[in-house]
Amino acid sequence: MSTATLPTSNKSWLDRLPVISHLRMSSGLQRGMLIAGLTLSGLFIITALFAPLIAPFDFAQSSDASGDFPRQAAPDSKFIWGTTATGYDVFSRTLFGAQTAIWVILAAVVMSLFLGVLLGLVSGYLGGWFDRIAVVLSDAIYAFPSLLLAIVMSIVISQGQSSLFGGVMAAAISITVVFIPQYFRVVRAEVMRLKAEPFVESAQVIGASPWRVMFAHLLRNATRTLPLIFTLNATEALLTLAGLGFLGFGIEPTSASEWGYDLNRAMSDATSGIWWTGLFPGLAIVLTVMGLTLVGESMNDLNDPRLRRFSRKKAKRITQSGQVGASK
Amino acid sequence: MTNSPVLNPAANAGTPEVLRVEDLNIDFVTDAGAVPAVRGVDLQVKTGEILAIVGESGSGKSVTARTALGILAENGASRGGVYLKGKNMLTLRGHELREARGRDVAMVFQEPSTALNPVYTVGWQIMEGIRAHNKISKKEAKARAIEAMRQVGIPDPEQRVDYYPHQFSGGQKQRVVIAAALALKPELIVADEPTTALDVTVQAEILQLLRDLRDELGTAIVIITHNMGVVADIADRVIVMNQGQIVEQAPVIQLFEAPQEDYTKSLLAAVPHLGRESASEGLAERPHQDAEVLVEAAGLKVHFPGRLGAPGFTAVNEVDLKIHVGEVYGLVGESGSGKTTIGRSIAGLNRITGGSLKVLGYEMAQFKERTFKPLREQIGFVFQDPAASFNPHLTVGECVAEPLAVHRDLNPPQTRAKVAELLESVQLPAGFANRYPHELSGGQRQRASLARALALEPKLLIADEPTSALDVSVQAKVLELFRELQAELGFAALFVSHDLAVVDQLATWVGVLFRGSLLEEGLGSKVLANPMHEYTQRLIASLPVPDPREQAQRRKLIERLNGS
Amino acid sequence: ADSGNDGGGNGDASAPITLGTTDKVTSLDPAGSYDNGSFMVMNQIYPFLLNSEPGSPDPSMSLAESAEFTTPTEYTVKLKSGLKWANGHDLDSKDVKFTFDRQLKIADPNGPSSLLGNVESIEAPDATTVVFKLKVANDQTFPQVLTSPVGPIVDDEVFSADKVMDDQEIVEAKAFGGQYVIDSYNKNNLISFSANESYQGVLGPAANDKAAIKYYADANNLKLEVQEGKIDVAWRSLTPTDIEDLGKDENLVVHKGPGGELRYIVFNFDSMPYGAKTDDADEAKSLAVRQAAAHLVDREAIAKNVYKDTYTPAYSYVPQGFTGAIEPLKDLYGTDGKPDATKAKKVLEDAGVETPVKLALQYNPDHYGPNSGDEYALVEKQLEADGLFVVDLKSTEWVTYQKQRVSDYPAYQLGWFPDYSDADNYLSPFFAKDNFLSNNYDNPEVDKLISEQRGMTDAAERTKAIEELQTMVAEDLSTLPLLQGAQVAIAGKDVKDVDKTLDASFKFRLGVLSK
Amino acid sequence: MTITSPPGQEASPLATPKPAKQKGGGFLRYLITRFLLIIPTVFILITVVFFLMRVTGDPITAALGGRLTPDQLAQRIHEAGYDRPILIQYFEYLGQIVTGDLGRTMSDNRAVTEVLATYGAATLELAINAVIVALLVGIPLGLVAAKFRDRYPDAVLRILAILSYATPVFFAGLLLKLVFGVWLGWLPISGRADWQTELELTGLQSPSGIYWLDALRSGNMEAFANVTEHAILPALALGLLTGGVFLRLVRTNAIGTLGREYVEAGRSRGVSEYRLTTKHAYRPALIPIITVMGLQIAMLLGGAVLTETTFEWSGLGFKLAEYLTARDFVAVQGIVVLLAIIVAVTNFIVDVLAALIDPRVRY
Ligand SMILES: Nc1ncnc2c1ncn2[C@@H]1O[C@H](COP(=O)(O)OP(=O)(O)OP(=O)(O)O)[C@@H](O)[C@H]1O
Ligand SMILES: Nc1ncnc2c1ncn2[C@@H]1O[C@H](COP(=O)(O)OP(=O)(O)OP(=O)(O)O)[C@@H](O)[C@H]1O
Ligand SMILES: [Mg+2]
Ligand SMILES: [Mg+2]
Ligand code: NI
Repeated sequence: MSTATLPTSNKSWLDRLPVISHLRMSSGLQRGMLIAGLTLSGLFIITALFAPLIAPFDFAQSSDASGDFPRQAAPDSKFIWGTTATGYDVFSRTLFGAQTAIWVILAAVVMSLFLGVLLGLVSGYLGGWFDRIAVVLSDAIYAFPSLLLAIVMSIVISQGQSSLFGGVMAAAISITVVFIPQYFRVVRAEVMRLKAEPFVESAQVIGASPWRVMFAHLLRNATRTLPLIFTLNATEALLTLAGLGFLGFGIEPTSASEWGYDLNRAMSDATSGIWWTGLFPGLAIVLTVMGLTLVGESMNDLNDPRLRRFSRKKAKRITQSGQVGASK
Repeated sequence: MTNSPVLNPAANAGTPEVLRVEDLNIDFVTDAGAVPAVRGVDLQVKTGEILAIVGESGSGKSVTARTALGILAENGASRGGVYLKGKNMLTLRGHELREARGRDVAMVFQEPSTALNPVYTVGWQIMEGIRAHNKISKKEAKARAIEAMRQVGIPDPEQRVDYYPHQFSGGQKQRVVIAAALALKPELIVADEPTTALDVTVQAEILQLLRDLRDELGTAIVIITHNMGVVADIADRVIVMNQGQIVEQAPVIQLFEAPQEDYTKSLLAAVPHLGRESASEGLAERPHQDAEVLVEAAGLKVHFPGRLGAPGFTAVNEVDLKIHVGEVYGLVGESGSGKTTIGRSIAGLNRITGGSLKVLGYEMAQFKERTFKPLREQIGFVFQDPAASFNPHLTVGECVAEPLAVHRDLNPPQTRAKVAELLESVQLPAGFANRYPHELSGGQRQRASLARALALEPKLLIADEPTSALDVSVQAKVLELFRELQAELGFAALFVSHDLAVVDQLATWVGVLFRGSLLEEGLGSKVLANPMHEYTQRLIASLPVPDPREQAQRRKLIERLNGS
Repeated sequence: ADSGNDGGGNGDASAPITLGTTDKVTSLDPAGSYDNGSFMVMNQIYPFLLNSEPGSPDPSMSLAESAEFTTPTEYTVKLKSGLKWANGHDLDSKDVKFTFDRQLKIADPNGPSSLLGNVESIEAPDATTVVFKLKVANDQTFPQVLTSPVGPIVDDEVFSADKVMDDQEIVEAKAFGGQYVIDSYNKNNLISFSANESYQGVLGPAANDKAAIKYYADANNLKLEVQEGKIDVAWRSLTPTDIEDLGKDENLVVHKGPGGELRYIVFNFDSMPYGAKTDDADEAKSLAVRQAAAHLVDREAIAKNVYKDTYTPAYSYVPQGFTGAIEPLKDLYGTDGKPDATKAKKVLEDAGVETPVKLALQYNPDHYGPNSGDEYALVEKQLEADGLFVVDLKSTEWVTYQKQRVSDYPAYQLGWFPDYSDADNYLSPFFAKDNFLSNNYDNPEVDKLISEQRGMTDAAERTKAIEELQTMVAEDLSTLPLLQGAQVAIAGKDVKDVDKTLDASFKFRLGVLSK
Repeated sequence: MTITSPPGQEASPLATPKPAKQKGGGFLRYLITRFLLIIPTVFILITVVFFLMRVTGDPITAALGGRLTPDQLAQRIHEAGYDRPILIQYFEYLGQIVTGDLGRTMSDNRAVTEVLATYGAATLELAINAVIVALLVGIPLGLVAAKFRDRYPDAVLRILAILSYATPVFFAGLLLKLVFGVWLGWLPISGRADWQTELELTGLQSPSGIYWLDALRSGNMEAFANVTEHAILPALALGLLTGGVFLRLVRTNAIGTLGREYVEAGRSRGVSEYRLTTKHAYRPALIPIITVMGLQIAMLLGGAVLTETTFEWSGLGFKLAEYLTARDFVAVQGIVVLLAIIVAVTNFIVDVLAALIDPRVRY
């Protein structure tokens, strides 16, 4: 895309927020998908925020006043999604899993966003040997299977420690390292494109310093597509976290609840006919990733005029109702 | 062929009509709500007639014309009737619609490079249309494709039929597109700005081709353009559109000589006319030639290296020129001749690779951003596309204040006052400072851009096609403003344009650039009236003037030139 | 290569037996590996001087005709005569001397050469005689050492004297002398065996002509394949859930045997609460803390809830089934093996320990099976149940764990699998001075008795000493034993004699199985 | 992405440009330049992984079952040379690699090159199977979705594509295993073949390691059937994941090209919508698709780790996870070197392919 779609700023700030503005301009099936995505993502965020309130038990609780919890009990009225081999309540663990996931996603994406954007900006604008090295490095990392890199990173970072913060940070940092090249590439490419745009050149001919050009002019323009990458990366972060957990490089069950780890532990349950320990964390991953992906994809479609779509029906309806003359 | 449009028999009544549009209304749904694009349009096209539709950007020309093919964007809805040989293209569906497309009506697009699929050979694309309508063998289809290519004047069509689009020049690509349209011998060709993307010299050839087609095959042509010169050159009848409605319809001579509507009159008045209002009218020698030299190029060379081992490209080659204090230097030349590159080199946006270029005494061969920076406040720059030259996230006020922020140490109220003053000088209300660039019209944006360039009262202004993105009426106003400001502030300017008439209006001293070399220099009136170089002659002859009678004369001239 | 896989053929000795396992092979060279997976294969393909017959943990003569202490520091082994390797080479005393010299010379970091710590030199005076010169006299564990991972005898004409051999080279040279030879070797994926005609050891000819070992990375897949009958026996590391589930399958039989694996909590006497290097060091209080913990842990609950009884409660330092094993902790702590909070409270109060006691406890999630997390979550709960302890539970991955456990962890999980089936192997590595635990436990009496019992030639006397040792350590609580592992094999109904090999020698012998 | 024709001679009145065949000597030069770019990528990855792995701890501590005192441990690390300055070890390693010697694995004492050959073939087989599934699923369905965009077929396909992406391979694997392996009992759930078949195939003369190829060569149809049975679930799990990505990719790019003027031009010539989709939109869309697919190879390899682990497909990814746990950095580095080369070479091939497909690229 070479023409920027400009924000229509005579609308209220609320309407200009990324997601809301997208919702307003969507229609038909596209709107349906966006709404489905928003609902799932909203559910995920609410669950994460209020897990301690909603969940009947703690994530690593295997007994209460009335005694030890049953093990691998099928869903019933007390344990609505059953219990695990350790006697943890699957429902509570699944809810708390959202909390862990969101921490990791936020930490990872925010860190990689910050570093990736900064590096991309400087590297793309200033060029030179720094740029060349950064590009080769990021290309190499980008090309390498991200999960493997995350595993190596998680070993390096955590040195095997398991505390909640340590575990979450280790996972987050491993994912960060993997993602930096993505932001770097996007921002750098955008900066390279914008560098040739007349408005940047007009700042240059005025004599603005490189820093001024980068931060006053390029930053906002180059980060236009980031909300989209943000959601897409959030899904990737979640999947990477689950992959780490599944392979046993993640967070321990007593420090936090993590879906991938629970799924791993549920493998043998599932083949023994105990379906509930694996199904719910698995579904949680699937639905969350779907929700975020739907939001991301819809935003992508709506951002790109080539992909944005108005139904002919709607056009017909409007012409026929004659409301056209009224609108400005 | 010398038949004048006036005498064209097709223009007479009685010939069968190919296309009839009745009460056409089209609306689009967009983010901002519904957009009415066409309102109650009625028109007819007869066999062998060339109908020109003119009007400013967004007036609904393209949308109207495309309905003749039954093409309408997904978000559009139409009412009314578009009858092509009696069939209503608005209601035709599926197979019948496909039958009509190509066979009865064909389309020629503005950008030949995007209208051709880059990954297939041109022959494939021409044949495809043929085979979609006729059950014939590949070989036969190919023969017909070659024939069509020959018809549009592509040399060696037997070989070139297997070339890919990128292997053709822009003009040839447009010929291929026309060949594809011709292949099925349709009765109507819709040509949407078929020459806008081309240089004037090529434009003249394409227009000639269209005219020949009409004469030889009797094809009706609807040509859309906003160039009045093109209209004068080719049209039999003209429709003027404004805001989705037809303002006026008339035979071409009548329209130019006796326009009825005010809108048409103002439109015609705004069109620059070569040789009228020349800035160097009556001058005998170069004014300001004794004044201080601001820019001096000697043997200037700019070479762009190729990528991944590809050969590079020399955009500017051995150019010598001088710009004196207070002088407006006009630089003309066709696309890719290096005009912009020279302008950018002066502003330090390009490195020069050879020769010498002194800007305000600074040798650009030893360019260092740090040492050049102090000089920047004496140089202003106006870009071609005003929309792109403003940071979309800053208000107009902030953009205009940018040079002040960099070079002057003003407090906010002072800045605000200065910005208001600047906006006023370009005749914009001070309140515009708080708007965002996209909330201004094109002309207003270009004024703001001028304000920014002049904020530090530069000695030198570089204006790179500052009006080519604007509609003629707007262009006229901006040019007028430019002239006034130049007279008032007395800055020297390098004025770059491919429009000879515009350059002549503004610049006293004009240079003609061709493939990176400066062919000739001189007083505007001299160079344009009496070109020395053959290329310049051809350039000027190719430029259609907005006057049908005069243009008919000029066409003879060009034919003679071509014949020689 | 058409293996005898043409269906039917029930009951005939040539029906191949397939064993599935998750225990990987590090190296087929005895000098290059020291782990269960490798040793299991070695047991099938290499001869031993002494080996344990199915059903017994005690060494019997295998290649040896006789083996005894001819002087207190000389252990003399006489070989049977006319022994051959599968490749036709002679198997004589030169091979034996070569084998042990080589172990000592290579001393590979991954190898078991440390087990030969007591060997000064080896001599081969004639073709059938080998003399081991020992540093410590009358070492009663030495015969056991010869059955241990350091014991497989290798072919001196094939093996290199100073380098660990590549598995493939060994297979190609057919340097086998055990019950089986390897026909095809696809490392850690599939090994196929056929019976070794020339084997003359104590195990006798294999009950089947052909056998195979298929390797799995994931116990769950192992479980599914045995369930589907694709393999005959599933061996080790199935999860408790899997075992329970397979037990319900009527085509399968769950076989359990005694286990040599012991799991315990190690206390660091310096850094544990009131430890010698803490600010408020107090030996009595620190002992009280350990005792209170011993009173509080509910081993039965752990065994049942976490391991579904695939582990049994351990009340001793020597696993049950070993000569000399007693259960001193059952009497000393809790009530009848059950936790007893009142006793715990009392012992703390008596020592004047402030409650709750803060205890930092570490476990490892990746070395002792995936259930460690559950196990220690339960331990934490049990210790905290009555408000006497506040446990700070953490886990660390194995590599870091190993580095840090000695210096950084006040109390931590550890497991032990014996090198050979002698009670000493559970005592000296832990409670002698400067043991590998390095937990600063130092009881001179214990130390003295440990070195004495090794040299006791009178078996009854030695058993008594071992019993006494267990009680002494149980009082000091250098470590707190929790569980003893059982050996579990799941086999198809048609597989015979699985139980025969599940004995306290912990050697899985393919050769006894048949269909 | 905008594909603009490269700057060059545009129309000129004085001389008609001589469009000549552009390919020729320049292409070789392009090939070589592009090929040389592989080297830094591989080098960087080796370096990064080398240093990362050394930080993670040494393999000796990892391998020993906690039986040694700290002093003994230190002694053994010293003997193995892992306490020397890291730079010396690094250059030593580089020197080794250059001679083609990747060392021996520490945890199971095998030549790394042998490990790569054995397991590389398995991964290759899985990757081929998965890519076939992915292409079969992704491209036609992507075109269908683009054609019917924002109508029901599109919505359904997109949801399916997103679902396939959102479902982690191991969860999909679990479900597939449960349904087809445990409940229906139709397909085997782990391994690359039954052990009998495997025995036979590895016993062949110079086996390629790609089982279906070996089975075909041996002419044993039973073995071939067995191998195929085993390949289905892993290929589906990984292929569907990748297929979902391909579908979205094809859809987006096809929509992009469907909106282009040349498609409109085709339409104006009366070309049918089917042909517009399959010919006009598809080919140009293929160029960016191929480029992005090249990048997907990295994702595929990442997915292979999980797929191989779930289905016990003894390939490189499976081994890599094992060696990582064992901190066997000699093995890990070896595998990484190979993966890096694979990725770099794939991207090279993809670039060359894209250049060949796109007639506009001039060399
Ligand atoms: N697909 C579309 N969606 C929304 N609005 C559209 C669409 N196509 C055209 N319009 C609007 O319809 C009006 C007429 O457009 P049209 O393309 O016919 O203008 P035009 O006269 O051809 O202008 P130009 O000279 O710039 O080509 C414009 O306001 C334009 O913005
Ligand atoms: N950065 C660049 N790299 C390579 N070639 C370039 C670059 N900038 C310009 N060129 C080439 O140099 C030539 C001159 O370009 P320039 O922009 O100066 O032309 P122009 O006369 O301004 O044309 P137009 O009227 O189309 O604006 C063109 O052929 C162009 O393709
Ligand atoms: Mg138009
Ligand atoms: Mg230009
Ligand atoms: Ni673009």
